[in-house]
Amino acid sequence: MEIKELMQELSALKGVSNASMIRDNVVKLDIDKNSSKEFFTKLRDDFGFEHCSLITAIDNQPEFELVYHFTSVNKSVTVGSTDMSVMMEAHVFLERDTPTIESISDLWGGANWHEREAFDLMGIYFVGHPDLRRVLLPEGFAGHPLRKDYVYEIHEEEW
Amino acid sequence: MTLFDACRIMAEWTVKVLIPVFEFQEGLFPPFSNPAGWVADWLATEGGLDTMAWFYAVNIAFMIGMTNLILVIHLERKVAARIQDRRGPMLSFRSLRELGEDLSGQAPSWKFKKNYSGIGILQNLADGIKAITKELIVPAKADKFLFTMGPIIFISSSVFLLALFPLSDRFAASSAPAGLMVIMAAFSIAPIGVLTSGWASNNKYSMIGGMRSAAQLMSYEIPLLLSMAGVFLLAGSFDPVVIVEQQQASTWFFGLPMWNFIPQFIGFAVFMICILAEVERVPFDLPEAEAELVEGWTTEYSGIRYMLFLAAEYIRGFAGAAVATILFLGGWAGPWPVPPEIWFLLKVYLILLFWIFIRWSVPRIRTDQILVLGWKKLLPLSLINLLIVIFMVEIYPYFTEIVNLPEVF
Amino acid sequence: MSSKKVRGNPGLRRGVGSKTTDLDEIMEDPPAGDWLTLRSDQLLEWIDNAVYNVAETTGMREVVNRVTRPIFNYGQRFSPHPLHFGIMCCAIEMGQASAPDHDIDRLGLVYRSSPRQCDVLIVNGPVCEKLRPKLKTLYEQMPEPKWVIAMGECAISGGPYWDSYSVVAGADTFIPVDVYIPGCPVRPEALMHGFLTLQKKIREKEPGMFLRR
Amino acid sequence: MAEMWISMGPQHPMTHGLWTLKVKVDGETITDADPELGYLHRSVEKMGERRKYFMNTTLTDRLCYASSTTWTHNYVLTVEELMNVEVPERAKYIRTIMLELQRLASHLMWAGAYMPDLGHITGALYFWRDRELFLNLLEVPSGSRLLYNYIRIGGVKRDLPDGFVEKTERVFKLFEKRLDEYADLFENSKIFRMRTEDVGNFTAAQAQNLGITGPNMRGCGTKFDLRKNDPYEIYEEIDWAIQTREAGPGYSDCFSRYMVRIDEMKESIRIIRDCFKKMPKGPTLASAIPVRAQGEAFRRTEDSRGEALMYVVGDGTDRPYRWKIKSPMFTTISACPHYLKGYKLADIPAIMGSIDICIGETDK
Repeated sequence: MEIKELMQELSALKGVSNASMIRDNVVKLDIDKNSSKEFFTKLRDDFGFEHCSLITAIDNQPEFELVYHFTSVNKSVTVGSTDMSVMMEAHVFLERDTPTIESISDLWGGANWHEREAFDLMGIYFVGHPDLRRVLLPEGFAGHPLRKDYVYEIHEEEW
Repeated sequence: MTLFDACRIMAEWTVKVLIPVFEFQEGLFPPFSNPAGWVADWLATEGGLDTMAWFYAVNIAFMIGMTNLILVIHLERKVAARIQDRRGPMLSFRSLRELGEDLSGQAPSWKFKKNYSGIGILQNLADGIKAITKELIVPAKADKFLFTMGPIIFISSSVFLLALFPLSDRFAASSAPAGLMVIMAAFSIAPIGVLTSGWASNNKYSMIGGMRSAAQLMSYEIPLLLSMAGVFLLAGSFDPVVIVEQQQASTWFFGLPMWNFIPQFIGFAVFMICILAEVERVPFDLPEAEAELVEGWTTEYSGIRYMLFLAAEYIRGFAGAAVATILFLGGWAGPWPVPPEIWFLLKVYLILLFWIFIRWSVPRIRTDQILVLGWKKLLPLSLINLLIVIFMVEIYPYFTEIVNLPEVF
Repeated sequence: MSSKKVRGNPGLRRGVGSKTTDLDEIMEDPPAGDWLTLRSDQLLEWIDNAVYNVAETTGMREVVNRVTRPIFNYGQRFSPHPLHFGIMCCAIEMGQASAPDHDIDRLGLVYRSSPRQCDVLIVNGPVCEKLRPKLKTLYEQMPEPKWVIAMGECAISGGPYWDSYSVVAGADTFIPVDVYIPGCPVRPEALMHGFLTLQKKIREKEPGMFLRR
Repeated sequence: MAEMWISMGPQHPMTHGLWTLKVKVDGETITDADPELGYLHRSVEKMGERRKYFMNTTLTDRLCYASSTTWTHNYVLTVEELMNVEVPERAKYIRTIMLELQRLASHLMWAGAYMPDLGHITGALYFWRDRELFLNLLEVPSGSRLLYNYIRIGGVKRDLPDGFVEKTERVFKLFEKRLDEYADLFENSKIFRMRTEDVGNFTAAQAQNLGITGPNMRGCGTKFDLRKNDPYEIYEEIDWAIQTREAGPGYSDCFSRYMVRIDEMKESIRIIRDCFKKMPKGPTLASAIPVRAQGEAFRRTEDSRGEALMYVVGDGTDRPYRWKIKSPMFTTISACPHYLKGYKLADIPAIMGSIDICIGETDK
């Protein structure tokens, strides 16, 4: 499948908007929060994105933004005649009061700890995650430090 | 003159000095309930003299063993360093001057470069002294009695080995008719100590290390003893002196002595592998496999207990090499100008050097693999070796009588 | 008596006055009710106390210490066995120091994996909040006498992570540090110099180890 | 023996860093595993939000202690994309040379750390002896042994000094000779093969799904290397090939992962030699480098351990609004129950060593 076709087919899916190509091999799009799981299942099964590269949580004040990066390792999607592997960047926006989204750790095993990390540092709740614990910070740590409203004590002056 | 005769003469001299001392002590106190007089009487008898002589002999053996221990550890560290393109410990004798300064209260001098430009044999001394000063920790949940007993069993059974093997036919603390059997018996006490200390530490690593050690040592006892059985069969004795004499007596081409490693090459190979496993060195050092079990069954031991564990392991290595020398390499036999004791030690050190090379050039093998090797490969091989020896000793001579075959063996 | 208690006397080790001058406290008999259940370790402790006190009052301790201290000190300073424990960048340099180019084994260093068999704890990186209790445990598991080397800026003060929410501002906030080696990362040569400095410190500062108390 | 949990770490010779592996063993067989991270969480991402763009190279250098240049490079590449900075041609070549030298040093670090896991301390010291050669090489242009801070936004700090090419060539000649020697000591050694072959297997499909990338994935025979598949710097113009190995059809074991890295070292030497041949003359730092940035950008590079990805969001000020680091080891460690189950306790070091753990990048 050519990357242009991929973009067209993806943008026809439910809940997808603003599909664009930000580089030769990267498709960027926004997804509606409610249809995200459906979209991701299709993405894995039908379009051959076997690898979940990264899940980033951003505190956009007030809402949260989740950025998913997926990679097609086996090159079922091609970029012309080059050897490039295609990436997909999906943005999901969550409200500050209810930062919940369906977990994709059953689709990609590698997403498991990315979701745990997003929960740990940003406080995003992933529904259906098998083991949503803190991963980097000790148990009993108060707050989610990567949020912009997290205050902590710095014991020296800033230069 | 044997070592025992020399010790006997020394004992006679000592007794001459000791008896008046005891009698003087007896005179100080009322004669009843004072054992000094009885001791004096007993020392004058043959039994007392013999006991005294034994005391000396064992002490000499112990001192020789301990000197060798320091040399072996030093050899290990230095040879390992050379294999690894390093220099190894370099603590020089000049560092003793610092000790002198401290003792005499002079102002300290700082010459680091000179302290570290020697051969490094004092490093073992420093390690030993430090181990004495360290705190002895007993973990709170450990079984205190067994935690203390484990090292005692392991170390005493290892040090016991030193008294058992002869350096030559004239230089033996003990030359029992069943000498090698006693040595092997002493060798096989150690797993109990290992298992005890591993279990008593209340530490999972220690316990797994102890279990591994027990499994490994037990499974390697059998091929080890079977490979030794060939030698015993050939010599018709357990006595080291007889075994070495037999090896000297049987000749090969040009009248060269046929040491046992030539006819029983399979047995020699099996024995070398098994004894390597028995003294727990790489590639068979699973019980203290550092990568997964931290320090194995010695994990919870600190200070001098740990140092003695380490020392006892080297003593076992030394004793294992000595047994291999007696059984297969002709013991103390060698050309004349060099005394037999030196020949014996040379052969032992050759084997130790070989082990050190192995230790620093191969990886460690796995638990299941070591057991597979022991039971499936070494056991049949040792049995084959035994069959060959039985053929040599019993069947071939029988046929030579009937059909006049040439006498080869 | 719980054996988890650190046996050595830290006051004595640091050369800060001795707590053991009080006669009654030392020579106190085991409690009367315990006579029947007297255990050997209690007895040994009692004997220890008694002998120590006698040696202290008669001045014997000074005499024996005068002789034993240099000998014990010799062993202690020439045979520092560090813990095989790496935190961050400096741990790589610690490993590189034992490589043939620098060969820290010349100084008699042997890395031991079990804290029970170590003398020196090298803190070679930032100590995070999650690690702090574990590091403290490691320090407490080591037998006396023991020393700590803070290797690199992170272990000295937090270093580049001074404004982090999870990095502790230096290892000396929770364990006593003997030698600081600056550098980010510390070069192997600097680590060697740190060990020689520790040697110097042991020779000058370490009191003797007369009797286990 | 009953089942029990054994906790390894944070201080354990197996861990190569600060993490805890809890394994459930039945006798000596592993039935379950639970890795735990966070002992080295320094909050680099949060600290990065307080620092200016060019200051953050200090932090990225310290992300992975075994392979610091690759991470700085990844960050710099991302920020350059965000700021639209054009890097001079010569700087690209120098960057590639530094990256490959760093990859060699990192793989040697790994190989050195892997050998004691198998009980082979001499191997460790041999590899570390050779790593010293490459550290010296890296020290020549950058002035530091471990953390170089050499790659800057817009190029590199300074040009390569005179004689660098000849020095590098001398080192390569020595190192290639030694690698051939080591083949007898390691990959042709019976015991080494016994310990590493058919241990810690996972298939290519498993690796892709679980997020295992880099040499570990190429050990399964998957031809995927971001230097080729998402080219950056001048990897397109250089003559080189992706190195893959496989233990069987589509799966890897410790030995194939070991061999991939050895092959990659040889390939890195080839890349650097080619770079020296094709390197043009010119400036090494872009003339105008902006301070502020707006928008978002991400780049992925082939780190020594796998796919490294950084995602930077700028809000128009001189400091990043959000800076996210993707560490390849993070997901690889998370997958460890999958490739530990069923093996022996003694295999844990052999398996965990073979995937090349670096906790500095993992815990961030």
